Amino acid sequence: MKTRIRIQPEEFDMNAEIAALTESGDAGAVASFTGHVRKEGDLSTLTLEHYPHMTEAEIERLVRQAGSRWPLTGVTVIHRIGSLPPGARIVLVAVASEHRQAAFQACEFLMDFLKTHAPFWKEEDRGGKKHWVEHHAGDDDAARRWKK
Amino acid sequence: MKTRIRIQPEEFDMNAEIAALTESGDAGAVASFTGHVRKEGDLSTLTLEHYPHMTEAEIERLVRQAGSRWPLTGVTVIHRIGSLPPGARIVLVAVASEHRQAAFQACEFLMDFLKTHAPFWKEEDRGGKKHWVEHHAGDDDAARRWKK
Amino acid sequence: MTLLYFAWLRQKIGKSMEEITPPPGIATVKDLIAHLQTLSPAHAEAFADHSRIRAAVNQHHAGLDAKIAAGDEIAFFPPVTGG
Amino acid sequence: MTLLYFAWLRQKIGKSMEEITPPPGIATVKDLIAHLQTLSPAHAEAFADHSRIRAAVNQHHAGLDAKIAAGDEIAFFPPVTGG
Repeated sequence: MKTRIRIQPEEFDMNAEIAALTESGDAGAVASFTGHVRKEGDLSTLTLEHYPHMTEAEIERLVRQAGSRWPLTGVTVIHRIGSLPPGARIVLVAVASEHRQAAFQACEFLMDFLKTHAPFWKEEDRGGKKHWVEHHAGDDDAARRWKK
Repeated sequence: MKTRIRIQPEEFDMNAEIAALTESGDAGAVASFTGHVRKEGDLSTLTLEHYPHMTEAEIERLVRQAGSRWPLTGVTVIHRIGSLPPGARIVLVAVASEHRQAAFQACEFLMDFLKTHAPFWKEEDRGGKKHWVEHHAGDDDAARRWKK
Repeated sequence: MTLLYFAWLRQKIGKSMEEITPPPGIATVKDLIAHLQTLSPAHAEAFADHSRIRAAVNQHHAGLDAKIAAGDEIAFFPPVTGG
Repeated sequence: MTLLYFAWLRQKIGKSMEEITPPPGIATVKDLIAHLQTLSPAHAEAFADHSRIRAAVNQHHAGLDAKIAAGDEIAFFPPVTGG
């Protein structure tokens, strides 16, 4: 399984990322997820902080788990950090497999655990007032359903 | 719900398609699927034929069904036709929603029904010998699970 | 009535489209297939195995028992393989 | 022992990192939090509500009862909000 994990301030190129996952030709299916900064009233920027090294280590652990549950040929996770404007892309999780069900399930699994396990924190700036985004309890439920 | 359905020989630009789905700023989540021509031994090209007009009409019906089942903000379906080389992208289904579970489920639903309902046929050229790809019975089972 | 053929059905029959006026009593897709099998050896071969054929009436998927009428667009094709 | 703080914990405590040598008897994350609360009013406030704090020991998520030892890297942060 080809694994590519990057934490970066820069935008990413989906065409290039999907091409990298399929260039070997063994995957017929790629399921992807992108998370975006929503445009909301007075939201001017969303700033992402993370725990360097642990972030990469934790995502690697999650990707290994996904690879042991589903027959995957490649996984790419890119998470942006720093200040992002409304409309910006925050995260890409792309999963390649011979089978589309495996690709979809592994992609959703990775997103659910990224939301609950990867050490990132979002701070919103709304009209000059900053506050830390609260963890969403629904995300814990989403991650829990994979235990069964 | 913003709907965009295109049947075309040309390659598509995932960055542009995802940006079009999120430019309004109401979607925080986009689940996408791309299907690719696998590189297999002597496979030289895969040629896709379709039923003009019915293809678009059928995909529109499927997208409407998805929109009535999940709270979606936009759906883009692009399916290529004509002769494609190994490694080429065949199809893109991208679904935007405020909620990632809705986006994932609707994307998988659309792929399952595209595989069983959209009038496309694939012909493989293997070392000069052409043959029509057989419908995969597993795809019917995949579509059937959404009836419940 | 306009008939459309796709994929190997088109190849076996040797055309992608034909206009026909079926004889009286042809009320369903199944009746139409039985009639088409009498048109030529190529039609007979193409429609030999019903289980390998799917139909659409006016661009909607239709079963063998679907009703058909003059002016309809009827398409025949193998099970789909897109995506 | 290296301590790391993230998000509002970092802001409340006023630093992202500190090196400490805890007194004897500090065996778990929970013990460490109790000790940290005695270091300054800022620490006391930051660690006031245990339910809002998560920890990692050597870059693995850890519960309050997780064992800790000299030389460990212990991080404290709010529940994560990435993705």
